[in-house]
Amino acid sequence: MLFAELEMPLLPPTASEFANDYDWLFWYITAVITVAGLGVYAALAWFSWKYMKRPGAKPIRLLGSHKLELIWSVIPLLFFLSFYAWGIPIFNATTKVPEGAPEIFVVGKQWMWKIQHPNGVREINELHLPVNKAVKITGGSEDVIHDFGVPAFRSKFDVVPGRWISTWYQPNKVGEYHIFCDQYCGQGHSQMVGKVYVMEQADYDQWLDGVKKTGSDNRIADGSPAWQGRQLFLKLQCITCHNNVYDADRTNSNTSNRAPNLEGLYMSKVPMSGGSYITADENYIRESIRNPEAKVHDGWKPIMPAFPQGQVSEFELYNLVAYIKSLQPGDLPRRTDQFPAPVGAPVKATEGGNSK
Amino acid sequence: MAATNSTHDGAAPIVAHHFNNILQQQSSVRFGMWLFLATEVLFFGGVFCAYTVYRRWFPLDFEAASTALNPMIAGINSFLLLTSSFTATLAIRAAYTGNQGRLKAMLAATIVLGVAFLGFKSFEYYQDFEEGLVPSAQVANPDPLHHHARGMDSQFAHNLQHVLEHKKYYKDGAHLEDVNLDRCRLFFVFYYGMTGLHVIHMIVGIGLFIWQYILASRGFFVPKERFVYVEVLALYWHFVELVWIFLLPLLYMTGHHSFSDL
Amino acid sequence: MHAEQKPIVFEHEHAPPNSVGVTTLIFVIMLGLTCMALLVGFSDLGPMKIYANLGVACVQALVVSMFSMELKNQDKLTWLTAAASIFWTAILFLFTMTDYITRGYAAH
Amino acid sequence: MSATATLELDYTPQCVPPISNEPDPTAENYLNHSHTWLSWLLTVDHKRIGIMYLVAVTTFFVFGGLAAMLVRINLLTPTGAILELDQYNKAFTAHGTIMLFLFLIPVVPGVLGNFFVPIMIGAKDMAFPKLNLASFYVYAFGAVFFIVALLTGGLDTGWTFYPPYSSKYSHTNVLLAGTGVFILGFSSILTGLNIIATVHKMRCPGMSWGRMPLFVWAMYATSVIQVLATPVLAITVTMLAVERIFGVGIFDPTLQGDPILFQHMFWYYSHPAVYIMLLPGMGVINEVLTCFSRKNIFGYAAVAWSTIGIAVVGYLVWGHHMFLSGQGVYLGMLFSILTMLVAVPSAIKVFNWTATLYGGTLTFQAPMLYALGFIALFTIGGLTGIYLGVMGTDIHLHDTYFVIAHFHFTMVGGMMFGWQAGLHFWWPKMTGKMYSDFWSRLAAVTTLVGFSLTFLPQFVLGFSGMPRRYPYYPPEFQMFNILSTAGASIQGIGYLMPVFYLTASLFFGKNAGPNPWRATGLEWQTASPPPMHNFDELPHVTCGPYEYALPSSFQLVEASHNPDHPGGDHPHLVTAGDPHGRH
Ligand code: HEA
Ligand code: HEA
Ligand code: HEC
Ligand code: CUA
Ligand SMILES: [Cu+2]
Repeated sequence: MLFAELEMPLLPPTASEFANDYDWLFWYITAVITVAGLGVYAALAWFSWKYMKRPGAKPIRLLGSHKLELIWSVIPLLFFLSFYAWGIPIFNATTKVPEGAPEIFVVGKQWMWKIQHPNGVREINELHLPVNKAVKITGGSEDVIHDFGVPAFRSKFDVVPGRWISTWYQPNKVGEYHIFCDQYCGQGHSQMVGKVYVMEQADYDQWLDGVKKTGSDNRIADGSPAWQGRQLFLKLQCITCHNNVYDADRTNSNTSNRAPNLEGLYMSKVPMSGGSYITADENYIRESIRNPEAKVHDGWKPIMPAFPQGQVSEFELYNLVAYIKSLQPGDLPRRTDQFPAPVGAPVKATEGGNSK
Repeated sequence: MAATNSTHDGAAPIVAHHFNNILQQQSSVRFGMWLFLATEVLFFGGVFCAYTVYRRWFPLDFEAASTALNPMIAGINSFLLLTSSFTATLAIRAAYTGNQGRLKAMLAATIVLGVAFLGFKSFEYYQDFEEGLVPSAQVANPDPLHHHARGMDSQFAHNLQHVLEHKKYYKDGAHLEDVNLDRCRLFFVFYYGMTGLHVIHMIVGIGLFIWQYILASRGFFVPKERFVYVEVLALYWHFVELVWIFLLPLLYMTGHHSFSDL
Repeated sequence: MHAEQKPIVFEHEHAPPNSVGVTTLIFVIMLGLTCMALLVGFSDLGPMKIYANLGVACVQALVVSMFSMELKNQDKLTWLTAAASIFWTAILFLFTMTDYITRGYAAH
Repeated sequence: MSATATLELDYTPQCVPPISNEPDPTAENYLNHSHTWLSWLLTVDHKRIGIMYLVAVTTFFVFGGLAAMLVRINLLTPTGAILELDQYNKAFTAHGTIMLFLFLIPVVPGVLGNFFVPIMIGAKDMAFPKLNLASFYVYAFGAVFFIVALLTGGLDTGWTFYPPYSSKYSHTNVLLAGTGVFILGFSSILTGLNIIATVHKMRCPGMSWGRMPLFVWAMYATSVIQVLATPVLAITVTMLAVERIFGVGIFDPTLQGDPILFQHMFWYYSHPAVYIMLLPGMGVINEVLTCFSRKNIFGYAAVAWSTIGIAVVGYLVWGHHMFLSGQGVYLGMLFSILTMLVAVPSAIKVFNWTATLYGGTLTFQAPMLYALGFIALFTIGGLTGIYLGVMGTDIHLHDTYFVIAHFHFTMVGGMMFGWQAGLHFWWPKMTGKMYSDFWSRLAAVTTLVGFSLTFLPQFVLGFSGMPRRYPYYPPEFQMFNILSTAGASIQGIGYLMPVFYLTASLFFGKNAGPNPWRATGLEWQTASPPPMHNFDELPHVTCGPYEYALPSSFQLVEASHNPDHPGGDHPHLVTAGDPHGRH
């Protein structure tokens, strides 16, 4: 009964290159401290036996030895520093995402994981990955702090509301692995778990075909975050301000009358009102949509409305950012382009726009 | 043992049973107060640290919100507190030289000045409430497409805007539009929180001064050795002043003020 | 009593509290500094204002702690206490602010 | 190196037969000089206050332990054996908060610190006796808030109170508990303040820093942490409460706040606080080890300074709890390397303790067994802390059972064993009675076995990835959880036994006499239980605290007693040098 399933492996599975690197460090530390610990134990045991009170025994008056003390503070320190020195590259490896790794977006929400693939496929509490391909994982939260942990990849990072944090993995072993939420997040914390399925490329493609049936047509780009972001960009009427209608008053030709043209924005240096510059990375663009007043592009009035969570979910936000990131000069739809009428958007939404 | 161990009125001994002499007792009492003030530094340090984080993140918003405060009252209060510190120090001297009349007068003056500070402070709070500068939790505007999403239609925002217009905030070339409501709200949280903590410390201090005044009337300080109790209370009072010295620039003077507003 | 067995010495008198004259002098100085604080507070120095403000405040704080609180007359222990409180507050500020300043950078 | 030192302590080295075990039964002491309830409740005697703390913390330990048993029993099956999800969350939160705020932080400072620091430095009382009583009542008051919070709906935030969960999402008594934490914090501050002032101002003649027992050093360092760190916790929970009550966004990202700021300020207190929870235990170990091996401590100065080192450097490492929280990576590196530094003083202590045994004459009564248990278990606890302090390895281990095992090894294996060692060591002094040798040794061994069985499997669980605060877990983790629960039950018995034999000793125990262990500390030179003002005359110290191993030529000669001139005509002994070469 109870013990029927008690098949407990002593060690967690390793399913990525990083997990192996990690384990080397882990076992190195283990080896050193085992030796050190056993040394202490042996000395304790030996002294306890040897100097146990015996008739006629007299203790010696020994006050200490600076030399010994120096030895046993410097040697441990050197070992500790070696752990540290090895630990830094291991940690930094998790922040150094390989070029071109496709990005998977993970949203934590009490109490589930919502996951979106680069092609727009979404899953809940499951993550399918092809083997031997590096993927970037970016996480955001809709409520409290969570933590997306996959022990088999020795990977873990907090998913904090209000910002995005990224890491990456390259699975190297086909199999099924746990996803745990590792940051306490309330009642269902222990049920905020899932599975990573690492598959052979062929199986993965097959799986993808299976879930993609719902897509509108067969183009791979369809349903990609950027594609969905474009829809949103039109639907949410961003285009009414961020467009290519040039303003005669403005000397800068590459801009509309109301708001900065967003083409080529990603990773460019943006002047802030106040005089500083900021690099327009994902978190900047994200913040510009959630809280436009946070950092205001110099020379523009901060008239852009904020889009809080009720308006634009964390996923939609991600997709908008993906779209903006993809914009190269000339990519913005023209303001006069046909665009779908915003679903349920109040008429006043275009207030001050072309209806005027 | 050392020191006289009898009091004027024959009540409790000057040197408590567990001390060997008066100097040990005095220096323990003094040290105890300094240690307590060290904890107070850390206590205020915590909230100052949080303030600094956000001040650095949102300088414009904090400046705008601060502009809405009343620097006049703060200035008057600075002088009141400064003077009360002065009288508190004189009280130590009076106790040390055994001048009971002067001691009582100085304690009373400190109390009066402290209460006056609180009076102005309450008036200021009252004004703030009247102007509606109370950070409220409600985001009045859930629909950003419809309205301006920075929630400028919320009561707090209206009030803030109103006050700032009144203060001719715009004339400095600043725009209320540059300002984020949530951050102004954050400023006001710190404003009420920090001044509130300071006020609580003032009230405690005034209570202790009143107590010492009563003790003084009963002749407790006739043995001059007991001046040290006045001294440590004055130490505490100086610390309260120290806190105010930093609240003034961080909360009130951070905004845009000019003499012509007065 | 043996020379090397000195107990903690409580024989020396502590310096007497500030005289009326000194106290008044401190008061006048502080009045001046407060006027200066207000002057700075009411002028337009742009982004430098906060530093000017805090600069004046620090001078005031120095006067209060050194002279009003008579830190200058206290023993080493009191200095240590005061220094410890400043030092530990500085730790809190330093490390916390380091986070906010460097958070944007990823290590490579 | 051949200075002359006088040895005046009326202690009994090896070679001298123990002092009579029959104290004068009519002698007045702190226990029997008055008997009314009020004489206890309004006492300003540090010894009675210590006893009141003893009663209070023991009660809370039982509650905290029962909550731990709920947690452990629930983890017997992968889907929660007895509790609902939210009940489990309340159970582990109750366990963590009670154990830390109501038990472990006050336990040694409140009981042993209060009782023994003044005696060990030859003072008649704490510097501020009324404040001392006040801090006990502040503690009791804070505890009331806590108990009310836990009984009326509980608390489910974990002891770490992270927002935005605690500020916006939890429906439990965060405010009440937060108020409790705030108040308890002040009790802790006041106790610390009192001890610091006492150590600085109340030492008896001759009690130089270099002659202070290391327990006093440890209590001093602990108090420094309490005084300088706790206020930050107080202000932090205040801000949390403001956020929760008024719905403003100090730590709420949707209102422009930053949740990580809370973590910084919380750990600014809570990392140093783990040393509040450890240093007193380490202090006890010095006293016990030297006494039961009849040796000087190996390297007094190193042990004393490492205590201070831990207290100071302990402030610089708080971010190692936040490696994965999204704090700046460079800041993480800084915290990581500072964490490596803070481990060194602990290493020095472990090695110096071990070396203290060398060449001694060891006996293994209960206090010694607990002390050896401390060293063994703390070594594991500390060394596993290193994995967590290394940024690279923390990635996988953060918030798993590895962390749980780490801190139980340090807090239970360390401090709890240190507390037990101290309690058993000083029990005869506090009560005047000796407890059963057999049962106390059995209890020590039972606790050690139960403890290891409870927490060693958790390392395996943690490395395998089992997250903490999980009532449900994948079935493959079950076996180790069962082992752990089994161990916890044995451990529970180990804690239960002292309750019986110590209580029994009060009624049936032999009179212990003033110095049953023939120890050297000042506290052993006065009667058991100590008289009202600790000493009949002002003690006068002339040598270091651990002179157990003086050659037999140092036999004490009967001293002619001259109460008017305590330093006077006591026997002079020539030693190899002043043991610690300083005053
Ligand atoms: C008494 C309490 C106590 C003590 C003393 C310690 C001591 C240490 N702790 Fe621990 N810790 C906690 C209580 C404690 N901790 C608690 C309660 C938590 C969890 C909080 C929570 O999230 O709820 C925690 C969590 C915790 C973390 C965060 C883990 C995470 O959440 O990811 C880290 C990370 O660095 C850490 C590190 C350390 C280190 C490096 C020490 C060092 O001080 C240890 C130093 C000691 C030694 C190193 C042993 C002796 C040395 C030797 C014998 C030398 C050996 C020689 C060689 C190796 C050559 N601890
Ligand atoms: C002083 C600190 C202290 C102490 C002594 C203990 C003692 C114990 N702890 Fe504690 N623990 C913490 C501090 C402490 N813990 C903290 C801070 C946390 C983190 C909380 C959080 O995440 O917020 C934690 C979390 C924690 C967890 C993780 C919960 C989770 O994350 O899901 C577990 C699980 O096994 C656990 C188990 C135990 C056990 C079995 C004991 C045993 O040692 C207890 C033994 C004691 C008794 C059993 C009671 C006394 C005996 C009797 C009354 C006799 C009758 C009983 C029997 C015969 C069984 N603790
Ligand atoms: C009412 C007009 C308006 C609308 C609608 C609008 N914006 Fe903006 N946006 C602006 C203005 C003006 C700025 C420049 C000032 C600033 O940085 O806040 C801006 C700035 C930005 C920036 C930062 C670019 C930079 O150069 O700093 C991004 C990204 C952005 N908007 C995205 C969006 C998206 C996505 C939408 C729709 C969901 C949107 N905007 C809708 C007016 C608008
Ligand atoms: Cu989500 Cu824990
Ligand atoms: Cu820590």
